[in-house]
Amino acid sequence: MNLPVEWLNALLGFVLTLAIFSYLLGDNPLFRLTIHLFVGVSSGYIAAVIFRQVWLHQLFQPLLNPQTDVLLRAWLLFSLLLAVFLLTKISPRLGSIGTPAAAILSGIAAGLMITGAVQGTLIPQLQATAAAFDPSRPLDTWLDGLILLLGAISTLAYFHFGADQSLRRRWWIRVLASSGLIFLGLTLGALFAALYSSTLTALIERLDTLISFFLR
Amino acid sequence: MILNLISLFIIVFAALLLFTFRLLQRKHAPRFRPIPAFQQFQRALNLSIEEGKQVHLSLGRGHPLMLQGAAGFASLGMLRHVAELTAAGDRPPLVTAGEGALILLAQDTMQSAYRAAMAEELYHPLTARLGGLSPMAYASSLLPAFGEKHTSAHVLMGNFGAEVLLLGEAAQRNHAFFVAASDDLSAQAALFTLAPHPLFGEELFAAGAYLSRDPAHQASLSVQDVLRWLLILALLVSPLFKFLGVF
Amino acid sequence: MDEIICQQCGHTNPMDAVFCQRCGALLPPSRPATDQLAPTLRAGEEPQKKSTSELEPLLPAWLREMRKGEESPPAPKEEKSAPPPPPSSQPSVAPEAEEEEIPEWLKELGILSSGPRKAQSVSFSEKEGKEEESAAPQEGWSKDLGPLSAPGSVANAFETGPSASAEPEAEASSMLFSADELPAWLRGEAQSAAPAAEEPVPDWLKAFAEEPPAPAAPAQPAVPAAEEPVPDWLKAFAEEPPAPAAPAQPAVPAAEEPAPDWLKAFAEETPGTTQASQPPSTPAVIGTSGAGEEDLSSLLEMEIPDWLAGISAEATSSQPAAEKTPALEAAELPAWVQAMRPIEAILSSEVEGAASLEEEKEGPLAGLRGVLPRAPETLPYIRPRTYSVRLNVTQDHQAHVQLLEQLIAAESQPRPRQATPAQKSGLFGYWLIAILLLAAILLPLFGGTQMTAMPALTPRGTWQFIESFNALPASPTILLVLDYEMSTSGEMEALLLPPLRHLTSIKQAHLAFIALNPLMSTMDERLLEALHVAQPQMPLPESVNLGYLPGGLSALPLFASNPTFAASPEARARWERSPFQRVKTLSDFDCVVLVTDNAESARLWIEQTNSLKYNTLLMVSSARSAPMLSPYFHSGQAKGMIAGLNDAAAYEQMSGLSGLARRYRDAYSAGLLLALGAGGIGALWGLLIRRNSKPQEGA
Amino acid sequence: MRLLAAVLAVLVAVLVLAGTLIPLPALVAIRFLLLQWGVLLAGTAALVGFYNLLAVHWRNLRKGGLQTLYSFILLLAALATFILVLLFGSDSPLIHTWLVLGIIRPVEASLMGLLSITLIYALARLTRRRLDLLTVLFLLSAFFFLLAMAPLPFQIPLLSDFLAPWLQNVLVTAGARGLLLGIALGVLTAGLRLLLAVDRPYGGK
Repeated sequence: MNLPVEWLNALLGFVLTLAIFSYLLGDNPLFRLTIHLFVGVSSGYIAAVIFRQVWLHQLFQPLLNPQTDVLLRAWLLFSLLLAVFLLTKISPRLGSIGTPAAAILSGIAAGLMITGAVQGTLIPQLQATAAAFDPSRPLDTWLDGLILLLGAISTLAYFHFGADQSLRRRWWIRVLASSGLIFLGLTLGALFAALYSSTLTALIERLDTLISFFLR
Repeated sequence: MILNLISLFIIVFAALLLFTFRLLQRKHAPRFRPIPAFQQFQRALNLSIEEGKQVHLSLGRGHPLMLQGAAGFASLGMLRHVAELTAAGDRPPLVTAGEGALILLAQDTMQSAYRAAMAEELYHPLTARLGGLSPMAYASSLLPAFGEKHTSAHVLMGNFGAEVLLLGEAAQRNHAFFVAASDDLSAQAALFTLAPHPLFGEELFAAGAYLSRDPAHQASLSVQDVLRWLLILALLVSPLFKFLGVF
Repeated sequence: MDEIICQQCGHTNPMDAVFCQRCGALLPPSRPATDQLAPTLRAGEEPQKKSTSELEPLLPAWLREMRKGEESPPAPKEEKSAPPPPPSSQPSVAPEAEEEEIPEWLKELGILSSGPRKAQSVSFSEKEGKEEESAAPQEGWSKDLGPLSAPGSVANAFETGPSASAEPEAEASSMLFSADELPAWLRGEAQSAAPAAEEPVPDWLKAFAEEPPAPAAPAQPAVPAAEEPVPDWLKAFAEEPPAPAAPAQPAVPAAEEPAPDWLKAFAEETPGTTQASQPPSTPAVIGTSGAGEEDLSSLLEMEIPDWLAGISAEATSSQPAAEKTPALEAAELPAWVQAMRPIEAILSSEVEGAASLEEEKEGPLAGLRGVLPRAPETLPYIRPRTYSVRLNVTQDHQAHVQLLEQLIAAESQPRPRQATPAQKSGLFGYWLIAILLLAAILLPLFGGTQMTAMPALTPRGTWQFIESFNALPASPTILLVLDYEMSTSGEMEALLLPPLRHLTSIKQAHLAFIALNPLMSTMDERLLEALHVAQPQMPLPESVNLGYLPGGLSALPLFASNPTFAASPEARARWERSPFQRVKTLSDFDCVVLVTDNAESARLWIEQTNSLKYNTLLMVSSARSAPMLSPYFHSGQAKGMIAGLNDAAAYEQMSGLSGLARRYRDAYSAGLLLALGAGGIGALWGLLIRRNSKPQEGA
Repeated sequence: MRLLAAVLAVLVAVLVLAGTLIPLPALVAIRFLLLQWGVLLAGTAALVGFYNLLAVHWRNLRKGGLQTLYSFILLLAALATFILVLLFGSDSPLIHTWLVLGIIRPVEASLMGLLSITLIYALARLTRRRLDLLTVLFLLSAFFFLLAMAPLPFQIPLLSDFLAPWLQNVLVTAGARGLLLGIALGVLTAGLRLLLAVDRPYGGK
């Protein structure tokens, strides 16, 4: 019993992989069919997982639990109401009811974005740049730190948007930006190679699976 | 605690700066360096309106509650501009996203843009569509759109990962105009090789100021420049902080 | 220019076309002035400004002087110099103007219909606007009366009249009267107006454009006429039987509007001028539609009644406001002023309606034509004029116009069709690369080759990863954060299996899985299954799946303070029964392993939970996110790091295991080298093509 | 309604910020509750998006031709999966084996694999598309790291053991840090525009 299931499963994967690889020859009905099947299954799966995780586990279960505190229950009911408001967005007529809920979501996003940018990136990266200049560290880290500092500064300067009347940036910004260009080019090249490495591994894994299916 | 205070100071300072710049720039519009991708985008937009064709706008898959959500919000600003321009056109723009919240906000944005263009009756909620809920599902669901003859320009701005390559490659296969920007660095590296006019780094966030010429967005971009130099200054003195033991 | 470009759809039409062949819109005459003006005129759009300063030097000297004269003196002075009513003002300009050479455009006037004349009316209103701005930008309507009475302006207004009133006919014939038919004075006047028309938007209009509120009411009336050469309603209007053709009528509103102050003075001071002005006005009347000069003379000769002298700036200035709020006006103004309003409003362009206007038979307005609206239905058509000045063409718009012109020009040029061969060669290259890559991967995989050497040195990250695992206490609680997409699961499993095998073989570890991606919520099963396949003899570690953490960044603090935040009730129950029960917060885990292919979310995970001071944070990173994450390892925030297949191979070698990293290694190497080779050859090929194409371009 | 929405958004953003930066217990508690709302609303938004997907393809059913078939397949797959997962849970062996490992994983991984071909092809054509200093540096860097990553039958001294890690940890990190800082500035100003209600994607300007 177990073997046919495994075999059928592997066959399904094999067929779908071939259908996707058929895109190499160009867009074709088999590819499109596979894509639609995939989009349907993945979206349905994710929607259901989210529904279970958010609505069932975090709303309905505590609400239906008799041990839940009254205050918490009221809060949950209020949250439920808010979520239902947002759900009305599916209707063009009732959609405006959901606007406050969408606004709350945007507000939370704004708060998280701002704190995330400042506390998650700006300050930590500043600290990391400064860390190389720790007096207790050896001299070669200082040299690396200097290069890091120059790279970060010049790359930042590269993106300066303001310009004068002739739509050119000031000469010293241009000079700094051109050194930023060097760092940018090197970084993008390295990221490209790394990305290729990842996609290559995915391709190897897929082809390995196909071979395993044949050798089975 | 001290980091919280520094963060608070930065945020309040930046907010005040934005407010001040917005007031100042009502009189004097700032100038920005030209970015070819935006010029091409504007051109493609005008062309598609002229030809009565559709513009496909992809807002990415930035989760609203992640940092990547910012890219989605930035692309919503751009959507507003495009929707206003194309509201009375022959074909409404096709808007796609890989995240439910983005679709929801895109619908609101489009509706208000149509309202502003006095064409609210032409608005249909399904012009903003969810491609799929996973990145690959999203990207692959868009592939058929790249073969559509009536779509003349594809604008992919927002949070995309490596999957954006699929879309760029599809655009090239179909000889369609496309401009793409992502806040993801891997995607930027990939797009550098594919896009005719690549956009890097924070240029994605400048889309609103460059395209809509909205004073608020221009002020925001100017603030970004001011903050940039303050940050550079902070980077320069950061070794000193290290010596002093602040960090 | 032998083609006319439609302003509606951009279609190129033959010179003689009256309507666009594509969209049916009425085409403008092929005059430069209209070419530049008309395209920007469209109802409902915002005014645009256009810089025409560069055209300034092209103006005839006399016009520049005249303009200076018009612009520089303050309004009162103009009023003094311009007391004569419109017709009489023309001779005062004409003698000078006649001495100038007749411009080309005037010779061509015969082929023009209403276009150029409308342009004149536009320029007229522009002047008005300018005056308005220079004198008193916000004071509105009454101040504008001054400029109106300036000789050129009034004459313009007058000149606009006949041409506009003749539009219905003009639509058919496209020609009203030739330059030859023009009386001398009119030619002179036309000359004076023409340069202004040829210069689409003078500098002063730019300034004018920058002041949105001011142009709203008085400055704009003429523009809709220019935009829609012959509106439908006007056609219908002209066809109405009772409407007598009375082209001289336009003079009435023109005179009526500036009248209050200067007309009275004029009547008292220079009555002779009025009479002298009559004969010149007659030819115009005849030339257009032959209405009686009596109308004019009766108007001009009549004694100005007291009530007319009493019309103060106050009354007139209230009218623009009244246009906005008719109800208010109705309450405040006498009925006859209300009756005058539309006529004043249509001053410059609504003379088209003159043909249908009736002469008043009694009352103080006796003898005046069209003072009172004949039918209420004409009113709605007046409204759009109040916001339709649209000559404010910015540099952006000019750039767009240029772009459009270039596009149209480019469209008409034949281009060699090279797309198909390029596409074929492109696809050929794509297929070639695909075949080579597939072959490069399949051969080592099929052959099971092991040609490549294993890493000679273990990377520092991998080494420290192993060390960190070795340093864990007995029966450690380990959290595996699955933060990767399904698409990279192949790579991530190859990277994660060696440490998992290491864990189970050495320690009796307890694993908890949390997924940051819904598709990963059940991947713990897949990993454990792979682990079981890799070493079937070893018992699987005890594990709990904490589910998928919804809500992105916002859920992180929630999870950090309560790791079972997202878990199902069953998982929670199992959690409580396992050694995990002592784990209350994220920092209680002995070790957290972040398995990620997403540099951004991994970065945030590290930054946001940094303050929790975990016991040990380790990273398993996809190759693509490694460049962004390695600084966190080097800064010490992560104790160890496995990044990419090479590190996994080093791990396997270090632990004496054989796994996927070793199996994939040759194919991986071949794929990378193929990319290097193909990329290098492609780059050189591209350079070569560029080098060859440059001389060709030069030739 | 729109004004109310703007006020709500600003208020919520300020509360989240305050709860993060000012360690007053009340503010922290409010932030905690708001974050719970965030989780709930983001999840609900995903469900609204899912409905949107279904609605679009429901409409496509009338298009005729192959598109009807595609849309039908998608609708069927989506609804069936949704109901099955809802009923049995995502960790049910049936769902895990057939839907996740049988359909989702092969397709996702294959699409990812396809990208490697696209990447090589794009790299090979880069100089034909564009040739400037940035392109040259990009190519040099990409080639260097491809070589450094490639396992070879022999070892190139210092290349993958010393030079590549150093370059990655210093030069690449420097550029990446500049990029990240710049993006953070963009995120900060985008967030501030929301905070100050300059951008109101929820219905206003």
